[in-house]
Amino acid sequence: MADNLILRVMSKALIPVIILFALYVQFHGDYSPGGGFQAGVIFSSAILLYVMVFGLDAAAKVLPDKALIFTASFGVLLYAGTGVVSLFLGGQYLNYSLLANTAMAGQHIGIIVIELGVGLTVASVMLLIFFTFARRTRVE
Amino acid sequence: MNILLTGAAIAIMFTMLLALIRALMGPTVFDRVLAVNMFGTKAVLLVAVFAFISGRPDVLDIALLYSLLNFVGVVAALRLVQRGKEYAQKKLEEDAQ
Amino acid sequence: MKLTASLSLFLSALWLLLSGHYDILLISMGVASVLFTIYMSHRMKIIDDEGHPIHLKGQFFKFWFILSGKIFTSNIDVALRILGVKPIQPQLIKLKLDQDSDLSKVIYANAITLTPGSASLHIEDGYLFVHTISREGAEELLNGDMAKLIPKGITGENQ
Amino acid sequence: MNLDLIADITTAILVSFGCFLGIIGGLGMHRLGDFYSRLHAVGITDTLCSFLILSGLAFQAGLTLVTVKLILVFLFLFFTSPTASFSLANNAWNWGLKPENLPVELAESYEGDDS
Repeated sequence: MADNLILRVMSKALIPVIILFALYVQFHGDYSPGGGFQAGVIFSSAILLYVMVFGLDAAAKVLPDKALIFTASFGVLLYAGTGVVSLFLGGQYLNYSLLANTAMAGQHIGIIVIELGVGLTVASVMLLIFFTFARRTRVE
Repeated sequence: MNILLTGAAIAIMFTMLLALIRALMGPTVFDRVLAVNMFGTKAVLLVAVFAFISGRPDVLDIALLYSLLNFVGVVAALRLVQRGKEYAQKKLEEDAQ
Repeated sequence: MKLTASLSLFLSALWLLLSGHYDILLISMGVASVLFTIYMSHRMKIIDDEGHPIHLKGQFFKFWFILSGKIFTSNIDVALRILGVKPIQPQLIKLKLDQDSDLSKVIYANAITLTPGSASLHIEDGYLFVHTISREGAEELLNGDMAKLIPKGITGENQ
Repeated sequence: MNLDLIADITTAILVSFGCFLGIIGGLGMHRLGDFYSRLHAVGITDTLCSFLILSGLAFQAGLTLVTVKLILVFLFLFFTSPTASFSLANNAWNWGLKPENLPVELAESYEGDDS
């Protein structure tokens, strides 16, 4: 589909906007609907558009499988790590209030880090699943 | 004002119903995808109207998102149709051999 | 470089308009998001003058102004045809694409699709196949009314 | 107070006209004969109908960030819908779907061009 002129030009303009929108949803989880999970899915839909217009091989160069596996596990680690840090600070698992001087600031930092972990994991696992299936059904 | 917007929401839903009937009837697969595309556009407008009825403008983010994802969805559906045709042709050639 | 700068400016403006919360934490997150988006776009190699036509500047506004007028009138026209006031006469025509750049071709084809009553179907060998719902619309396109409006793109840089 | 009333009336006119156009577009999906004609019905709902409804809502919101979001929704629809329509039509064309109800002389000349 890369020879489809109109689709190519329009997706060049749209992909950065979709990625920025995904990050907006990621960081505004506490003000408007959204959060890590939704952001991850939106981000992967931007990559999906890229795959459909420019092909699977170009996308594999942009996001190699190794990097995706790394970010998937890093997201889980971030999530669990935050819990363990609060455990070491003398609270319960995932008790954000102890992460900073005041309980409010601690809650804020905790939720942002947790959402970041969720977003990273969801985006990379989604893309890994998609890449795996897309390679399997390719017509030679 | 809420009465008018509720009326508008009902009118939009009626249009969505018409599009849905076309999506179910559509003789070719392209008619169906076209109807689903129209359904998506109407859903964006419905979400925007709903944001004003309920007085929660935050919901507009969902309308923004839906207008972007509708496009990705249509492209993905078309890609699937194209794939299906390539696959069917390959199958035919294999059977002929 | 100029394109990257303009894209980052555009994305920052988009972030500020979407966000609506202007404290230090969210602004710094916005900066990080814009930088990440620019980085991803660089990796995808999608920053070029097709995706970000900043060279069009002034001609663009005049084009949109005239096009929106056309869209308005043709909407009424097609609505009347659907209601049965005017007849429906589908036509298929072939238009010569003498625009020099890919971007201009895309703008031309999209402008035709945006106006209800005419839809571009296919691009082949410098010809654009257009389906119109009425004879008048087809004649108008064949006269080249729309083609005159299209802004000029850059030649040479992209193939 | 008076300004509010004017805004309300403007919204009422714009939104009801937009909904009317939307229903016409929906009817067009059924009244028009073949796939390529139905593209024009979708064209109505994608352009003027959505413009009227969203601008009617913008009169309710006033000069705030909500209006900016409505404008963004409209711009996204405005740029994505012709692209989606084109790639749909182009796929149908490449698939081999032929337009129906063409006038006879035109259909013949088209057949001649194609070969």
